[in-house]
Amino acid sequence: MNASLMTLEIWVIALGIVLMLADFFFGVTPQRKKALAYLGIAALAVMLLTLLGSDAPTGTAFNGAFVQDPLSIFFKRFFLVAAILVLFMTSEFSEKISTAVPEFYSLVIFALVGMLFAASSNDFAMLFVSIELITVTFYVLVSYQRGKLSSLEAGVKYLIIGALSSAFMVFGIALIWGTTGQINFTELAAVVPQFLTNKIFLAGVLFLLTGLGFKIAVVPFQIWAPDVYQGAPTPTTAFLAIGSKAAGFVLLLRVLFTAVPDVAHHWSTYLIVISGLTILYGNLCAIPQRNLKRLLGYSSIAHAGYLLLGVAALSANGQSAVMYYLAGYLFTIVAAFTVITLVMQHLDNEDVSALAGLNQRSPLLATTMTFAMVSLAGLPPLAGFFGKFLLLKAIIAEGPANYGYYYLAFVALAGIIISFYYYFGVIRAIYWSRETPDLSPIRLSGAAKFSIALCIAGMVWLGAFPNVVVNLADQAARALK
Amino acid sequence: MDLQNILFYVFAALTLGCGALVIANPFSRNPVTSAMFLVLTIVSMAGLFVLLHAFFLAAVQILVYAGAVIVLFLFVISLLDLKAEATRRVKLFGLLAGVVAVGAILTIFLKNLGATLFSNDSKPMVEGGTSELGKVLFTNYVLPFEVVSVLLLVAMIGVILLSKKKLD
Amino acid sequence: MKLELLPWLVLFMPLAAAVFIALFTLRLRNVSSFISIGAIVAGFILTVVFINANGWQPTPGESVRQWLPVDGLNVEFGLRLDPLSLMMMLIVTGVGGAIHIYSRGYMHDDSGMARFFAKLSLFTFSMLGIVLANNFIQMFIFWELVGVSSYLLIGFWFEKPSAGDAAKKAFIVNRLGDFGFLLGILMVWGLLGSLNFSTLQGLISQNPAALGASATIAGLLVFCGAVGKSAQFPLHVWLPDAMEGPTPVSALIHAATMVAAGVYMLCRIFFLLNTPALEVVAYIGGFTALLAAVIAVQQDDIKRIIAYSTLSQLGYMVMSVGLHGQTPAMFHLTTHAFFKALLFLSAGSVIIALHHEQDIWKMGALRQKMPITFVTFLVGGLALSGIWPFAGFYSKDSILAQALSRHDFEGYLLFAVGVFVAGLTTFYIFRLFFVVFCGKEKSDTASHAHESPLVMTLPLIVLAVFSLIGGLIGVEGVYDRIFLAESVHSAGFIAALFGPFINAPLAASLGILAFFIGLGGAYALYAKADKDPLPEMLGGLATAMKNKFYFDEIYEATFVRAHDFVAAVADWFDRWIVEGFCIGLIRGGTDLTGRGLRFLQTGNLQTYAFLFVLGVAVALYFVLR
Amino acid sequence: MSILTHIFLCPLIAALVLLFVPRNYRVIIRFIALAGTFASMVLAIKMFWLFVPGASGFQFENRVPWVESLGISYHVGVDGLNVGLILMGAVVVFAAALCSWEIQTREKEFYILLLIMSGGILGAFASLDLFFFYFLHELALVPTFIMIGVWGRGERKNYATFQITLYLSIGALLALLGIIGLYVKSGANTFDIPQMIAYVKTNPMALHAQNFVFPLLLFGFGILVSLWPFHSWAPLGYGSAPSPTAMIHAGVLKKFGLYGLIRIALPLMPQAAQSWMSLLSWLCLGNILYVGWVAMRQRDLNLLIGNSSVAHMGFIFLGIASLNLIGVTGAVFIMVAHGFLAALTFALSGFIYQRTGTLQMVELGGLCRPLRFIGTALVMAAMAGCGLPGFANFVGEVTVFFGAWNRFPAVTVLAVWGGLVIGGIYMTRAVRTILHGPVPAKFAGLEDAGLWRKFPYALLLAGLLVFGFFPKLLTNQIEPDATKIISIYQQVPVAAANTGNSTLACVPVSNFKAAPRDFQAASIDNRRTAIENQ
Amino acid sequence: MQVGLEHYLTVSFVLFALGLFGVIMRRNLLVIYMSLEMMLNAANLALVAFSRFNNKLDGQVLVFFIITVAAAEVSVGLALIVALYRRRRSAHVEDLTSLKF
Repeated sequence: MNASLMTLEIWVIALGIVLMLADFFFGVTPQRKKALAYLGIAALAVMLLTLLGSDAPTGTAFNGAFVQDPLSIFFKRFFLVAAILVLFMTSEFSEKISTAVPEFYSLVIFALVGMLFAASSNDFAMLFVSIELITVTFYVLVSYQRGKLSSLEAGVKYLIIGALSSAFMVFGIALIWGTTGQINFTELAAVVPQFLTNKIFLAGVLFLLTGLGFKIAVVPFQIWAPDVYQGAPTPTTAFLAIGSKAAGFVLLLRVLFTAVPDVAHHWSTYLIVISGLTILYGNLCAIPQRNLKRLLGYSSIAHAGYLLLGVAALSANGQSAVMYYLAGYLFTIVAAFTVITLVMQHLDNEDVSALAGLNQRSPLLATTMTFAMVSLAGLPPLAGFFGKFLLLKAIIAEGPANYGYYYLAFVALAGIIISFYYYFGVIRAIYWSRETPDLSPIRLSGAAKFSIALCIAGMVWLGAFPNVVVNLADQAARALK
Repeated sequence: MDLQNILFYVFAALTLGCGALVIANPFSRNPVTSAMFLVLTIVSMAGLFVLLHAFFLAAVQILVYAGAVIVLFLFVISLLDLKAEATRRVKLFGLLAGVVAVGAILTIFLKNLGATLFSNDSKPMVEGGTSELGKVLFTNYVLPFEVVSVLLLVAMIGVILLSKKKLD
Repeated sequence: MKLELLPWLVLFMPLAAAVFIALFTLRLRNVSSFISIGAIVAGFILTVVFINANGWQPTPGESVRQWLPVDGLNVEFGLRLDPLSLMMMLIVTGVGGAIHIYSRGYMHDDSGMARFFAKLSLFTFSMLGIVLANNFIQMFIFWELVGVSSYLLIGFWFEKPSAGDAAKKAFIVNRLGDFGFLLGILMVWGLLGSLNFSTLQGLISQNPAALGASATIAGLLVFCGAVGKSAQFPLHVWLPDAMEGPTPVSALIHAATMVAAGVYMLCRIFFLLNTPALEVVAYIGGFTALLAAVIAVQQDDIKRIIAYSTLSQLGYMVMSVGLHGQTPAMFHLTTHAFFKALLFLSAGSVIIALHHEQDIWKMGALRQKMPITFVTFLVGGLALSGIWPFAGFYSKDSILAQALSRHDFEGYLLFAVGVFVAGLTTFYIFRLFFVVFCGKEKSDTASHAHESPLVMTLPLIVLAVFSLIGGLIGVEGVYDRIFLAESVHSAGFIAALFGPFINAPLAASLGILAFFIGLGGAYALYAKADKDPLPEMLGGLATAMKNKFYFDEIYEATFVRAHDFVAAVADWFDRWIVEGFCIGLIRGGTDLTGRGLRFLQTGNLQTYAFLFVLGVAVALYFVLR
Repeated sequence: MSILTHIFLCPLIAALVLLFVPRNYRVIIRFIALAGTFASMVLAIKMFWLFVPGASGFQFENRVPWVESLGISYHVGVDGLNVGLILMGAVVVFAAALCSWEIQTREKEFYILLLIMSGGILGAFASLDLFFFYFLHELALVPTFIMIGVWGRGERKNYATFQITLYLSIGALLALLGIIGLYVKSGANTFDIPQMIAYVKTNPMALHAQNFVFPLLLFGFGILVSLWPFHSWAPLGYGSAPSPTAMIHAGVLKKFGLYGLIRIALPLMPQAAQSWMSLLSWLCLGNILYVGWVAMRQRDLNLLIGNSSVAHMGFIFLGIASLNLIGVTGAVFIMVAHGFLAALTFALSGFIYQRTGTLQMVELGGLCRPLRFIGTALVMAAMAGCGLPGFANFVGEVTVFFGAWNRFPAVTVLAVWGGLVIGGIYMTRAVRTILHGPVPAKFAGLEDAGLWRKFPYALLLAGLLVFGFFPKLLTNQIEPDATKIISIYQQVPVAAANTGNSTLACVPVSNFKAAPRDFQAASIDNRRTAIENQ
Repeated sequence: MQVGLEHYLTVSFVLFALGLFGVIMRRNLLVIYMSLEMMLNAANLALVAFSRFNNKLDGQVLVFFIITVAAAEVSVGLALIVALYRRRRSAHVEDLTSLKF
């Protein structure tokens, strides 16, 4: 047993507890609460640099239940960066929560713990508990603004649909384990070929994927996403859109390609169809959307669809594309939500029109939002472009095996084009909307500027010099085999 | 037919019957009734657990579910005073759609269950006693166990935060 | 200086002048005019020097630069120097020079004189380019350039809507001809793989069937270019309208040079035309001659009458080419350049004197007031009518003789047409003459007219002299050198003077007879007339003639209307089907789908759960099927 | 770093500098933008000057690996195909920067976008790596949309923005699919174009792969170039765009698709190209004839110019479709020529709009009188537009006609009709209504362009005239490299392309459609020399 | 007839379906939540049955986790419902439709 592989997780749990307890000793002034967030950020940054440096150890622990390989390291770095950025956002958002801010920080950290374990989990028990840790934390995070009905409503919706999917997932795990008798992914893979005709086993896999599909919001399990994105506090939405989704993806990758690779190949057509439907649904529904967060909710469905392209490709290239895309998506979506947080600090609705005149109120925010939208739309030179490029490449490479991939590529294309419409709508609202109700300049704290700069840098760096991340993702994808 | 089999059918019937009454009680739509039938369901399921030699889990089932979870439910029900809302009509279309969807899943599943052969050659040996379970739990499953502890912590924080009466 | 450079210099000096004026001296009227005149006069002198040094070498000398070499398409920029082109150069620079000088007087009061001379020089350059071209593409290039410079010159007074319209019309109609021309060129190139005239000629003479079955089509397509540029039926409609330009332009372009380019081109590429094609050419020429002459009889605008006469004379030339008579055609082209320029310039002198009055029925009795113009016009008229011993007589006679010499139906028919048109020509030109110069003043402006200045009359006199002797100075011989390599007769002056009567007595005598009939008719009807007596005599026919047989209207109703109609359909299709329907449908469909799909998101948890379960059910169905 | 890198980095660096200039320093902003574009123009001219026609391989090459695992590298270089395009692009870009004086609002943003657009497209033309090729084009494309949306004019501005965005995005994405398909299917495992071509020479792409990728590229690029029937964005977009944007887009950016077809599609997928070209030849008639007719109906000058620019694309497509050296050379030639021309016309219409406030042709008239220089320039532009000799367009069009004649005679006939007659009609009509006729009283006092303002027009005209008078300057550079591309078609197995069966048997040259002509030409050459010897 | 795995699984799945039906049909959040608990229990039953017939204890351990997690989830969920009720005075799904479309 090699428990030292878990150093990071232990430190993060400790950090969560410290943040929670710090409330008692730190006092309650808003500045101090912010300072707490910065403490957490600093701690996470230190962990990111020391524990997940280039020579992070790999191996397995707990009878193979916990695995530390390039894939999990990639995702752990990813989650840490996401948590850092979300904490920045949270610290800006804290005025809107007004109560129990340190607990919010610590809940973010605990959700991060769940994600870190998810990245490393290699059996169904770990999968279940880590996913539940994430989900339960998010129940609380989503309904955190108790004063707002929408936050509570979103919480309840997330709760019920989440529990429903958990039930399916649990049942699925039961069926898989019951038919095969294997609980460890690696061991399961060895016996899967015998069970390819076992309908009960297949139903189990399907139910399991249902649970994961809920996390990453793919059709037909996408329905909660817009409501919850809209109602939840903005930092939660961001974390949901990036962290929770990524956790879903890392587990999906593990399950599909480590645990049941044969089933995955068996089901390539279904994956194709689902991916296509998700892309279309997200993009089509977003067209008439005026609420910014809801819009991003729909767009996150669409992006889940794009990401599924890489999964559906069933190739190492596709998996690495998924990871690269997620990395780009991280900076992009966090940038967008950070802007929303900052702009809508004193507004109750999140209508697109609230962005009117943003370029005069704060050129930096306007630029950031533009960058985010351009990157989401997948235009050069930002991260989104190269990500989509890689995904499409992965898809087309598989074309000869299954012509469905070609159709899927066209569907993805249609989706991308539709998405231009609403992303440009946002840009248009910023730069040339008719009504400019409020032109007061927006003041940005240094931390906000820093996090925005980080996001922009991330987008540009990934877009202009994708080499590093692509190599890491390739390495990670190889670990799946 | 031996006693075990008879008991299985009894418990199964009880489980399912009470389960059905939880969700669709023709006489009462009161959540309290549902909760009470849920207790019955869970208790009769504990009976099934015993038939499967999962003694510890049967106990846990009754303790945790009937003893804690359902009590929590009842507590909340009485806290919320939900009587007034208990009698809303079900829309026919909704009913139909629900029946179709669930029925479809059920049929497909049962059909395939019937078609699947489980190899039953080895005699069931496993005994779900406390010590056996504990051994496995604290050797192979210590990590999820620890993670669950974090989860419980989170749940605790969450409950406190959500149910605090004042938004300070 | 190397002799070879001289023609290049002649060619490019006008271009240089045009560019220089456009860039630097647009505000300096006199300087500009001197530059332009200097360029063309120098060109004339250099041409003469070159001919003196080089002689009339019948073998074509070429001076070639590579211009556009791509694979099998090797376009050269070369000068072909044979008697044909050298003679044309003399005409262009000589007659053109006279007209340039005349323009200084004519345009004296116009504010755009510098601009005018720039355009004139550009035109000269283009025309020389056609003349000197040694290959099809080069000729086509200058062909187009001539078209555009004519466009610019016709539209010189662009603020007059009619001028703008006329320019546009000329350009488009010319383009129609060019369309055929270019296709012809493509076809010839496609079949023979070369564009160079000498190479092509060599190929064809080596193997007359080289063009194969498409020989006739190719020839006729190339002929289309001539139809456009030389304003042959059915593309003749632009020329009368082109009289909207200043009179020197009419003289230079629409009498002496540009319109002659078609004929020149036909002679240049004569080897491409096979018998069926030539037949068509001949008939078109004959018909144009007839049609234009008939129309000219009922025109009232002094310049339009002369324009129609130009058409008619061009018809003669084309007909002559069609009858295998390149020498007569070129001969007539040469003399025509003299007397038609003379006629136009004299008319211009009249117009200037009457302050831009062009209606002949508002003139009259100008004989006393403008004696020089009177004389020169008379000379021009006589030359046009083709009375011995004026230049026109010799050239026209040689055409008629050519027709007769064919001894077939075609020849006789066209001969008859020629003689009849000769009579008509005399009739309408003397109708004009009598109405304008004789009789009594028919308006106030006419009574206050006075003679033009020397700068205008001097060119008139020079041209008049040439109109008189043009038939006798051996022009024909020069042309014969290239067209009939073997017999180069150098007859004496007297022999030349009476040559036609000896060589083709029938043609000469019938021609003279036609002249007198025409003259008599004109005198009887118009010598004292105040208004036109013909409409009463001819009725509807006169109206039709006056309205140019409704060609403009027909074109309006067919070509223009058809194009506009197709354009309207295309536009409609573009607006409603491509843009409206297809795009609208896709866009609207997407939008509607989006809006519709959104309603799945009812906000009701129950619906959500149901959809979730439904999704599982469907997935389960497919997976476990 | 090669001079090419400098050429396209100059504007981008200027854009970066502009980011940090306060927005009210208008003069400085303009100056920086002009300096950036001017520098790149000077460098481009220098490059054109130093370029050695027919040298083997690429010149001014520079290669830096970027993403090794995918075989993407930053690779720039020029050969005869793009050297003229880069020169033209740099000149047009500078002219557009000069013409940007008409922009009065949010100048800083405008210049930044303009510079990004400029740098992007110049870089795209210089790129020899498929990825960068596409990437830089997209980089240039996006600002177009924003510029039309923000600084556009007319009441249909929003619709135009919408349409142009969607169309061009669709086109670009289809092309992207094609490019990815190319990478994946060629098996060369590199995005490097020369390497791909070399690889494909020995390992031709499978036929089904070609037939999947080629139409993607054809229609993807086709949409970018407004191939009929995907053209309706162009007139509308240009009609609404601010003139510098229209100049760069119509002049330079639009050539990308055509360049892509020649650079990528033709050499890599010869069989598919063979089978798709006859369709293309008919589609290009849609551009030449149909759009020409549409142009005849336009009442708005910009729409007319836009439509005519679409119509001109047809000639280029025809040249490409003819798949022989003459046609392709002509196509490249028109690409350069049309760049100058489109930029010139849009600049002029922008000037007229600026001065008169309208582009409705009925409201204008007689402008040659008050606007002498502009009027003259517009007449020249119109003449160049209807293919008049002396301007570069003529050379290109005639070359294309010659190239296409043997392969598609019927199409060529109609194309000549479209070029000579229909083009002539709408161009002279426009000149007649706008420049000729009496001057409306309100326009009598308009002020002509001053010396400085004249400069961009003169520059563009000079471009047109220089290449119109001395086409050899360009054809000598194009031809050797076009030969390299076309040479594949001399020995290409036609089999499946025509007959539909997938045997890749090598059919002898004589079966190739264009071959009889070449054969004939050769024999004619022999005869010609025989004659000359006599 | 010997009661085998199939029987248990059938019971388990019918129970699961019942829970599912409850989630879809019932409007009261609490009852929906109870139905969800029933579904989890169905999974538990399946696991225990498999555990018995597979001769492995892992299934039972999983059940243990599931029960724990379910308890935690229930507590959070009920707290959430209570908080909602305090704001909205309702625990019915029809009243939770402010976020839609």
